[in-house]
Amino acid sequence: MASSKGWTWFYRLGSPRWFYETTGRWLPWLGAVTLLLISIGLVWGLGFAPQDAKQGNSFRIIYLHVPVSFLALAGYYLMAIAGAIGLVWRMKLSYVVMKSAAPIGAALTFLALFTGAIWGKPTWGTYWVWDARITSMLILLFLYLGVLALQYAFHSQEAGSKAGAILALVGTINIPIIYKSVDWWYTLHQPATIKLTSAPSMHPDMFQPLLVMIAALYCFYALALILFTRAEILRRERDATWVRDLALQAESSRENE
Amino acid sequence: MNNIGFLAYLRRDLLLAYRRRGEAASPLMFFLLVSTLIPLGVGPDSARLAELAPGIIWVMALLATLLSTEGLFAADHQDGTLEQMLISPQLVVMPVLGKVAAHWLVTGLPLTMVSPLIGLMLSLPEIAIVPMMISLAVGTACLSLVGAVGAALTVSLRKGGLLLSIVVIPLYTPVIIFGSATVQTAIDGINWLPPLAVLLAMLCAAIALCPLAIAGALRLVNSN
Amino acid sequence: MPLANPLMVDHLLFERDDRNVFEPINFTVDAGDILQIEGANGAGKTTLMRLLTSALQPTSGSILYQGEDIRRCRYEYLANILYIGHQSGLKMTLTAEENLSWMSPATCSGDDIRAALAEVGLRSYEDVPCHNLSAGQHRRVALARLLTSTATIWFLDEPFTAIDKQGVATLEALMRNHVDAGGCLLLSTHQDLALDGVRKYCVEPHKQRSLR
Amino acid sequence: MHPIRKQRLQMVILLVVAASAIVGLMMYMIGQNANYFYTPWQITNGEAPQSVNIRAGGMVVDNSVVRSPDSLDVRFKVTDGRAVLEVHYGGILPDLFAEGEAAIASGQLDQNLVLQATEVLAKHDENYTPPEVAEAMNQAHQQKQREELAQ
Repeated sequence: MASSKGWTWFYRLGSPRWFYETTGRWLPWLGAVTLLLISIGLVWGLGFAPQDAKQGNSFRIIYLHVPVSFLALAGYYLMAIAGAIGLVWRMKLSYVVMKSAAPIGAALTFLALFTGAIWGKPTWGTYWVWDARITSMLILLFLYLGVLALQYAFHSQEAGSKAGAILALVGTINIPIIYKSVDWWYTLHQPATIKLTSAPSMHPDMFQPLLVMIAALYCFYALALILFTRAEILRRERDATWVRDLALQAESSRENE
Repeated sequence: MNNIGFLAYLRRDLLLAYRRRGEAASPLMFFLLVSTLIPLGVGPDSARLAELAPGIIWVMALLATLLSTEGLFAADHQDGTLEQMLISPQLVVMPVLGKVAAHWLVTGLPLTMVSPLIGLMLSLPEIAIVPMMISLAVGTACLSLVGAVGAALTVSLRKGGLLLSIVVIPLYTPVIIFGSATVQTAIDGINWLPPLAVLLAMLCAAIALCPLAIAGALRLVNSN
Repeated sequence: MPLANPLMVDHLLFERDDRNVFEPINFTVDAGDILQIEGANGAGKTTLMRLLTSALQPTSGSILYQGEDIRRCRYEYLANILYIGHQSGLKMTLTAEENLSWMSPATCSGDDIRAALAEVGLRSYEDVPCHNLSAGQHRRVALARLLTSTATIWFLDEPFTAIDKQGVATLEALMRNHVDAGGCLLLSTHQDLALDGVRKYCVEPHKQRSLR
Repeated sequence: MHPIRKQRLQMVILLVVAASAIVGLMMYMIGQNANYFYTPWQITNGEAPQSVNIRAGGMVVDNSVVRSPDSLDVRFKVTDGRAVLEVHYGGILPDLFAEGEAAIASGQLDQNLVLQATEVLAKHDENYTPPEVAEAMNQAHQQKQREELAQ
């Protein structure tokens, strides 16, 4: 299949079976790490990190809001890139990843909006503001839902995947435009706390648990994506021999118990 | 090798619209009718209507364009002309642009022309009439282009209309923000050229990028 | 006009939703050939036609035009083919003449178009909107493209549908003229042609699901 | 020229023209004050239009907040360090609104260059600090001021 040796890994990555078997080995470790990080992060952030001088305890929702918002946006780009890989290299696995990323991303975006609204009430005095970030997050949610709906609207799986990929790609251009278009009016939302170019504008005691939570959410995202993808692979390949063998194995091991 | 390109498709789609004048005029009628409902719903207070006018006019223009976008490629898909277009030797981008241009001439432009009438009914200040018309002309062209991407993606679906709106409305948001901002700033008596400049920039981007997305979408929809 | 080695199909496969549609397809077409594509309903005749016209992309295998893959000489290939599918490609609100002139090369004059319509038995129907014509007449308008086109390779998917006996004879004469002039023709039909020298190729539906 | 290459060239020209038009238009846009956000300094200079919805903001001046005893009306001043703007507001202020903190008011300027606000929002900054640290910083700041006064 591969023309040169250097690309074999790339094509192997495209094989759903290879993905299923390899990630099966990672899953327990990833699950354990996720659980550990989330519990450390939550206990540290909610219980031990100091209060904020102005906002008091209400700022603690940052430990959920910021990581979730991070991943909601990153997840969209991951979905669009997976779609683009599918369109260009016709790799089946990347469409499966794209399809799995959509519901996870939509849920995270909703959570980001929800936690943001809860946080907005005590700090800004309102649940909702038509500000650049909030509005573009809302549109992001709609885009996720559009990609989801479009994928399921086609009888043919392939057509649905391709249509979803094109919509996701158009959305990647649109998200910054929407952001800028609302940002044009003066924005209420604070600038990003974590900047790549300068030191964080947050006290280290508060910042460290946030970092833990971000790492935790990344692991959680990876875990969720792998689980969704595995389920989708089994669904799509239900007629393939390796899936049948897998099912028979599982059945016989259950009988042996 | 067929007689295919921008002008051929523009001319054909205009001729088709002319043959079905009644159907082609329905987005315009929709625009007029629904806009008259607003004063009946909100109340005839002219100060309040003037305040809402930019938003109302823009939302109605958006909906009217959206309604007419659904059929942009549907007929071509059913009668096989879409397939002929896709297997023509030329790049698909030019015929696509021709079709979208025809769509704008049939919906966006008439909508722009009658908008002063609605402005009058909603007691839009006179200074805002010209900015409104310019912004509508530019903005509806954007809407036609972006809507065509959605129409191409949903062309093969039997109930594509509702899905089309779900797919397209998020993409429409920047246009409506700057479109109504142009009218609003004109009402406020401030320089209304900056939002219009952004609208124009978005039109340029849409002209350059949307036909590529449309061509890709049509190809994939046709390949199943 | 005769082309050397106009079309060669090599081990062509197409998957739809991970399922191969037909067994691998291999054939060659030379100048002056008529290839009749046969196969049961659902065997993939139309799919094959659409692959050959580049409306679909093959999963594997290749289609060679004059020895070159059509993906590499796309323009030359597509400029030299004519495809008439199930759907006639007619706009019902346009007249027969408008439809034909829109679909014909820019070099075609109004007289050429009227002559072509007369040839397929539609004299005096030029100004009639297509929705006032019968199904067979729609087919005839579409087939009039055969007369205005300059393409060498014709792909006709079920061209005889809804056409009466006399029309079939006219069409067969058209095909004969085309291949005699060095063109080639691929058509899918269940009808036996009254032409000699027709080769047949049978499309076999794929027998079992591909296992990976 | 090969027809396909000609068309590709047309496409490239289209893209280049579109890109340069976008750049030009955005340059023009950025050259204008498109925010309708004005600082108190700009307002006192007469740069902001009157009877038009604008936004203005700055630090709320210490001891400037005057609440009406029998209604929600409140007056306060905001500053950008160079000029002071008076704001009138008739609604409930957000919890984070405080003297010495940043606030943004939107509304219209009257003839006396007082902003009649229809909305006041507290802008909370991106700095998060524990109260002890904030207290310490505050004390250090006051200490420094006292030292400066003593000199």
